[in-house]
Amino acid sequence: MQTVTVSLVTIVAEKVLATRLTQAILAAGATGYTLTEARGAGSRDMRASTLDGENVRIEVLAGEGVADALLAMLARDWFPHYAVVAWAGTVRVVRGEKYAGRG
Amino acid sequence: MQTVTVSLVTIVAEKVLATRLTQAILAAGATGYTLTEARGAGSRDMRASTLDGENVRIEVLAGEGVADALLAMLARDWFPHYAVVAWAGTVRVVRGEKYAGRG
Amino acid sequence: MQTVTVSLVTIVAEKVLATRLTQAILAAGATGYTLTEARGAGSRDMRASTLDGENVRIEVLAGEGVADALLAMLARDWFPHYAVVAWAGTVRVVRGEKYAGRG
Amino acid sequence: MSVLDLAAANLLSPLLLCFALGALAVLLRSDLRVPEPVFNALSIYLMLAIGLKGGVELSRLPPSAFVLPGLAALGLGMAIPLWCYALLRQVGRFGAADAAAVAAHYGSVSAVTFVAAIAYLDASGTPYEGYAPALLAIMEVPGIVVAFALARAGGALGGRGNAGEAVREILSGKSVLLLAGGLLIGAVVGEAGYARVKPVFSDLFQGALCLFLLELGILAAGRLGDFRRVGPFLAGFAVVMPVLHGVLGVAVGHAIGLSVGGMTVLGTLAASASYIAAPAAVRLALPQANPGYYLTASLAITFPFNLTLGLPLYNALARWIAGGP
Amino acid sequence: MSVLDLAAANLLSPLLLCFALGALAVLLRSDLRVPEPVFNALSIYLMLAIGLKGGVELSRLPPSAFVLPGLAALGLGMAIPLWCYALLRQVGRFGAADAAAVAAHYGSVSAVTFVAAIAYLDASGTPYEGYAPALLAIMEVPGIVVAFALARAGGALGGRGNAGEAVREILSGKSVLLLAGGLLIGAVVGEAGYARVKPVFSDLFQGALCLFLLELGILAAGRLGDFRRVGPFLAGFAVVMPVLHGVLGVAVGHAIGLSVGGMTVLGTLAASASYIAAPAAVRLALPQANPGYYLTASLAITFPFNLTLGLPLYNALARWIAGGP
Amino acid sequence: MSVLDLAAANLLSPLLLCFALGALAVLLRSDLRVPEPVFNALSIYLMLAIGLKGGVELSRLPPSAFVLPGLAALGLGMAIPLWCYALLRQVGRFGAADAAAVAAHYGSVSAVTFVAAIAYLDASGTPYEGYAPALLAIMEVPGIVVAFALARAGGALGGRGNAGEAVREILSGKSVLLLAGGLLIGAVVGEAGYARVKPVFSDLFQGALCLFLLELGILAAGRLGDFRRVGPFLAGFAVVMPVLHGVLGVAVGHAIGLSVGGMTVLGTLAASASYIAAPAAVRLALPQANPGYYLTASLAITFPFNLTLGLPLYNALARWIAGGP
Ligand SMILES: Nc1ncnc2c1ncn2[C@@H]1O[C@H](COP(=O)(O)O)[C@@H](O)[C@H]1O
Ligand SMILES: Nc1ncnc2c1ncn2[C@@H]1O[C@H](COP(=O)(O)O)[C@@H](O)[C@H]1O
Ligand SMILES: Nc1ncnc2c1ncn2[C@@H]1O[C@H](COP(=O)(O)O)[C@@H](O)[C@H]1O
Ligand code: NA
Ligand code: NA
Ligand code: NA
Repeated sequence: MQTVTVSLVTIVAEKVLATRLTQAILAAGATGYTLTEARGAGSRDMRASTLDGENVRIEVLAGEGVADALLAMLARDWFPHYAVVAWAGTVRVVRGEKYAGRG
Repeated sequence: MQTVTVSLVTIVAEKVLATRLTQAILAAGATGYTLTEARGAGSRDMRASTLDGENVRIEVLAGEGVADALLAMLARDWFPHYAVVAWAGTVRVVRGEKYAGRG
Repeated sequence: MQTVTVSLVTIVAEKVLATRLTQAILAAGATGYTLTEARGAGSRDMRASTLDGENVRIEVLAGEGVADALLAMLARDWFPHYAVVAWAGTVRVVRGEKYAGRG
Repeated sequence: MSVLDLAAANLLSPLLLCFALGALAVLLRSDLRVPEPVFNALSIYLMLAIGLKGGVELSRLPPSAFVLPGLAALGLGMAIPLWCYALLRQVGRFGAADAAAVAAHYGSVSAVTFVAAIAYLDASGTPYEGYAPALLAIMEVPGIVVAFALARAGGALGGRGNAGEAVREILSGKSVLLLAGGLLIGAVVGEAGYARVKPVFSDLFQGALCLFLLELGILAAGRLGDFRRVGPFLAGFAVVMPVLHGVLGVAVGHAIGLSVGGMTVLGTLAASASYIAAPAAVRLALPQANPGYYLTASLAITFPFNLTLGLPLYNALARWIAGGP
Repeated sequence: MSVLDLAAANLLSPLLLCFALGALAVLLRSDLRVPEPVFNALSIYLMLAIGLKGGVELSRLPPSAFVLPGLAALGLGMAIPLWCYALLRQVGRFGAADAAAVAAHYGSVSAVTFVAAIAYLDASGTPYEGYAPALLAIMEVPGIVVAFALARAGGALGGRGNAGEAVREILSGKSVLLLAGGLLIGAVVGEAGYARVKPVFSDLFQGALCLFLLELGILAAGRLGDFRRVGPFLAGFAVVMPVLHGVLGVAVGHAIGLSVGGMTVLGTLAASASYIAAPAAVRLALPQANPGYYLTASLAITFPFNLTLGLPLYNALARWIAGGP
Repeated sequence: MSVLDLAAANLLSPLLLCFALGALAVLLRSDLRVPEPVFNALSIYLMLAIGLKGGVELSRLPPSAFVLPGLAALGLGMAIPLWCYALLRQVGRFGAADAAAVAAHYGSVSAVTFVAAIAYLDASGTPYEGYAPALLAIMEVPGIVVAFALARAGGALGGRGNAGEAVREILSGKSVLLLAGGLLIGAVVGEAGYARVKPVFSDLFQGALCLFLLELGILAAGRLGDFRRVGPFLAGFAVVMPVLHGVLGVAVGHAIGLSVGGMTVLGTLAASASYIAAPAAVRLALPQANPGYYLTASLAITFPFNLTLGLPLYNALARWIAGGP
């Protein structure tokens, strides 16, 4: 199976941020995302989500450039104030052009 | 901790496909799968799921042979018509024989 | 983007174990976890969860030491009796100190 | 009351206004959504409630009373896809897969449109034949089967698509099962057994339907973005065909001797297009068909049209044909 | 009416038929499922409703009236696991963990079976003691504790299993809490306060139970595949023991002077096997026990048996022992 | 009855006791939770039900009757954040962001506290003005807007925070939409149309509210761990300000000629603090504000205070001011 290597960025954030965060993700050049409902515990645990479910977990397949841009955006705009956690890995996909994005 | 390396294939697909897709996954030689409900946005956004939730996200631990067979099956039978996205990575597990499968 | 490498351990287990398992994860030195509801099929399929949803899927970002400790704990205490599956991978995060934990 | 008066009264019912509120929510980009598990449970409740009530009525009738209407419903369900398919292919210039997909939707029926017709009749005190829910159950699947046969003839079945499996799935799907199961249970327990569950399955019906329609308004309005993709031909089709099918259903109902209420129900069933069972089956059997066509036509155009203008129209027609006021 | 007539009437109630419809859905490989959050909410509702209603009744009685029945229920709950365990080990040749696990289920009780008994009595106009829901609450946990003690004696506790924690969890688990809390609230607010919430907690009860039983039918039928694993001994156990416990419960009820309704309730409680609280506790405390045994026996065999044939049997017995028709 | 008698009767209502049961569940570390989708659906139901009922009442009044009360409600909502902010900054020594965040919560209103006031009045047979739900809708947003303006003046807006967007989101948020939509639908369909959905939207109201309060008790008690973080000043603020606002609301109500019931409602609205709309808006607009302050104060202190002691107090005051017993 011929595959190409792309980045997979996973972001966990307070549910109240979901709409804004997905907009920011697409604005940063990603071509799509997959979102699941989640809950969790962390080291800060400061949130306003009591009444609104808990976290969302968002995965983004993207080229390395867009992936780095995403991490940078998160570190600059979101980490300081919100309960947001993110990580990036490398995966193989069959049709890489789909995720090249605008980054 | 002694571990062995196996493949982890993740598939995101329209919810209406869930039953068929999991059957196809087991038929391709996987020994199991884990499914979570998800939603998302992508570049095609052509789906019939309006009334039936949105996506499912399926993870399959498998040997590299089965993993490649899965990706090939997806590329051949599913990508052309359905809103399906998939990626593969490499992970370590404690008891590898469990996932060797029939591939 | 300057990142550091940490381990990402993913555990899938019967839902009835959720509380206990997350306690054990924090006790093993992890600083947090993210949990999503899941369901699945596997090679054992022996569970008591009929009436209580199905599985949970727990992700833990941790240093390699804690990650190995987690896998060892699972292999010793949980794999023998429960429907538990786990894998570990390597990912990049922006602020690694958050996940160093006590391991 | 004139047709317009009736239409106005219908438009200003809580049911229709909840549907409109849902649509408005989408236009205002509100986050209002009825949570999916609750929406799902509501649809189970509605199907079971329709079935139970119909079953209780059914238990009072001799089986023979049901033969002719059953056959008429079956005939309508199987005939409608034929001309829909032909029209879409020949005049609309759609491919075989898309034409068959749309035909499947219009051959099948919409349970909520049916329920709105019942509520409409109840509100105006018009009686209808007790076996009406059975007609709904009968008309769910055959139109889809016929449309798949047309697709096969047109060479559009194959690949991953699997029409047989798809048909098996809707036959054992929850809506047919709950309707048929409810009918059976209702017929077996009769009036006395039904009395114990009436507070849930009868008294709550209209209110529950309001919440269901709220979410349907959201879903339908969410499809409005696809309006451009649909094109003028299909948009016209989605309004004109319901009217033609409604007229046909009322006429057939008259021919077999149904009451004004029964004619209205049969007209509504014929006019309605499925947007739950058919989309799932079509997605599996005809993956190459574009959901932007069939879902938008049935859910965003035909469904609201029937709900608002169609119902009073079919009812007025039925009263006119019966020689009433 | 003869026992057979009663059994037939019971079988043809909406409750039982909804259970059957759920089972049928599994056999037809339908996708019908009551969504988990709704099923969960239904179980909260049912427990709270049972508790509230019992509490209102309780508030009318002197506390002394409750002492003897409470002790009887406690005694039954604690005694039943003793012979179950012995029988399973000695005759059935089960290991200590499996025997204790099954014993825990039969020592505890099934709330839905209790509720079906109440519905059964209501339908036939048979009165029963108002504190019946308190008996249900009392019998939930002790049998499980005794079974864990037996497992410890048999050397089957240890490793990750933690019986103390497991018992703490069911004691503070939602079913005990809602039952006990409901009883208290009902007793405090009395008839007048209850009137304000009666449309929800009383009028909707039977209908809500129908939907709950629909899903229980699905879950029970889903266990039928494990039937082979269970083996003939355990399958027999799952039918014979409920009958013996039912007889014992009715007899104890008679000895302490309960009414026909009260005897029926106590017999049903003794005969019933837990399939919600006990499985979770057992899974945590006795991980090496096989859920294929205890869940299949209690959910797929004993539960439907009690619902269909057990109830009329225990009731007929109670009427016979009381010298009635 | 004296104020204490009234408070006692209020405390022992099913609503309050269900709230207490939820809180108890947390203290006992029980796993009891109303599943989120169901809780969500309950809140949709409650908002729509409040709106519908209010709309039906509204349809009976001349629009002019509503002008003065509407302006009074608007004025209260906009004024309250002013002194709250000043007090928190000057006396409480809070930063601009935290002060504005708390002020936003007390300027806005709590729908469930409103509903509890209505239930309280209904239980004691006290009539109130039919447009009360419209006052609730009016007071939801303005206080938040004023608080954001204060934050901007204090230099606390900026960065990712976006007050305009946050305000747009609550304006089109589901609670405003359902309230306003319900009012409109109720006014349009009137008594006759409402009758068809009354079994759901009126008869079930109190029972549904019980289940909602059960979960609110769980959520409020879950915040008790943050009690230390709140500090004595904010804890005092969360009890004293509601009383002052309650007195003010009752006085304003008297000044514009409201009935005893109307005064109680306006007092309760002024006294209540939002814990659904405001937290979401504040989290987005003022990310640097600490939820440990504003959520704990409004949800874990002010809400239970108003529910238990506040309501009877504002009602007694209203009766006293009106010269009643
Ligand atoms: N070490 C971790 N591993 C996995 N998820 C985490 C970890 N730490 C935090 N999270 C997730 O991020 C959310 C916010 O974390 P925090 O801001 O640390 O409270 C938590 O609710 C978790 O879902
Ligand atoms: N770049 C991406 N990253 C993560 N998930 C994606 C991406 N693109 C698509 N998806 C997922 O795949 C589904 C179908 O995508 P598509 O077929 O492109 O509409 C979407 O609903 C998403 O859940
Ligand atoms: N090969 C696999 N890939 C992904 N998930 C698996 C796999 N095998 C088992 N699982 C998950 O682990 C759970 C328990 O597996 P088992 O103990 O094998 O029945 C299943 O319900 C699945 O969610
Ligand atoms: Na049709
Ligand atoms: Na028992
Ligand atoms: Na206020």
